[in-house]
Amino acid sequence: MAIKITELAFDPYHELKLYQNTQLEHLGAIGATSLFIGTMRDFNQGSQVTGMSIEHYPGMTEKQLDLCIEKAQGLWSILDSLIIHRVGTITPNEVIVLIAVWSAHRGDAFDATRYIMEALKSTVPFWKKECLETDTERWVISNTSGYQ
Amino acid sequence: MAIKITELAFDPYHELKLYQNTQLEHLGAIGATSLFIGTMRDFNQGSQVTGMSIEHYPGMTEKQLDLCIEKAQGLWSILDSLIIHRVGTITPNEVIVLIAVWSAHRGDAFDATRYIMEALKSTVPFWKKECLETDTERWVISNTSGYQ
Amino acid sequence: MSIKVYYFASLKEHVGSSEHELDFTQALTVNEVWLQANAELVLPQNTLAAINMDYVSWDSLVSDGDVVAFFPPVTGG
Amino acid sequence: MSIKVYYFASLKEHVGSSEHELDFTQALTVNEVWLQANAELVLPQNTLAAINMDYVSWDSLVSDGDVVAFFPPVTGG
Repeated sequence: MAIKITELAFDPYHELKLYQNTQLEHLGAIGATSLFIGTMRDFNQGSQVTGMSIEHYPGMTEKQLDLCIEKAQGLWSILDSLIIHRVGTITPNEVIVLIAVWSAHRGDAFDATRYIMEALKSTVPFWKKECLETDTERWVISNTSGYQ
Repeated sequence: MAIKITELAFDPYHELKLYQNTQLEHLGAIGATSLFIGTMRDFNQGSQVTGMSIEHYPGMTEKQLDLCIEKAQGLWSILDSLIIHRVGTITPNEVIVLIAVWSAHRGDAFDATRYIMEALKSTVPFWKKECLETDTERWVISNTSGYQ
Repeated sequence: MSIKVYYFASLKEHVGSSEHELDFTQALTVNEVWLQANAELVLPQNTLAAINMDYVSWDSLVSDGDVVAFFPPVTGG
Repeated sequence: MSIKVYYFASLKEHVGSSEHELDFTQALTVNEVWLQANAELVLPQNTLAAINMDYVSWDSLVSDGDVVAFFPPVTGG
């Protein structure tokens, strides 16, 4: 299990390849990998968005991410997981978040990935501020539910 | 939208990188990428498994995969999707299937990926035969439900 | 009328052949195709049928030139 | 008793500061910490509170050395 907060743009596929090199103990046991990648769009709530900055609460961020994973582990059978989240200045098309869950069977991986994503969105102290085309900035007020 | 049936082992992350180079039209519009990777385990239904061969019905496979995607597109808002499935001889830890769905919002990507995976497992004409440690072979009789 | 019949996976081993050519003079259902091609064989439970790569029920009628396929439940993914 | 108070995101802008040091002589709740630190400011709706990086309710008691944080609903992911 690993979590990583980074100010640098990252390639999720490169990170996954690197991380999977550490999973030797699970070779042959992993049947399912479920991944979610959140990417910055250039349009949100009716406006063109040219950039974004993400602030967080160092320390609490990691603590709450650990808690998300711990809760998911209590609910499903998980072999491994990886969460990477950007902070700082972000431009459209860049990856904001990667969530990966490895398990023996697909139900666990699907459920846990979605659970962790929703838990992250509602409990982990990140805040987005968008830069609009009009050169104004606005805080994103709240996350929508992913289950609608 | 693309589907690919291959007899060759493939690296899902390499394939995803290549495929995303074709998505220029969706730049800035994609907010969510949901991926599922199914990998061959070395243990199934109480036995050590040393290898597997996957047979399929060429033509019907593609037709049914297209249908899976078409149905998902009718149910959710999808920007793009990719399915790659192995056939032929497979060894443990190799990837059997990759499903990728790109959308603006995460609910659509999550739901559609899972839907396509379940539809594939129940309707697309692939059949697995396992080679056991005891040098015997057995057909996998049926897929389990991913929703339990 | 002439049709092709394909068998896959465990059903191919059960039938002992991957395909049959079948000629007939009257309209046949999928079920009658199976009986005509494999009269002596027990039909395994849960066998699925397709005409021209679409799933069909066993009482569907087969037309000249159709490709009929029989196979066990699918196990991909 | 002495505690630290942190503010994040829009609340940091609202308060005009990212942290306060607070000294007090009697037990305080989180709500009283806010009032003591920012008596003149309207508390934005939905403001969240944490003590030592765990979410807490507004009637939780603060202890010496605690770190209290106030911030708006989170919007990561």
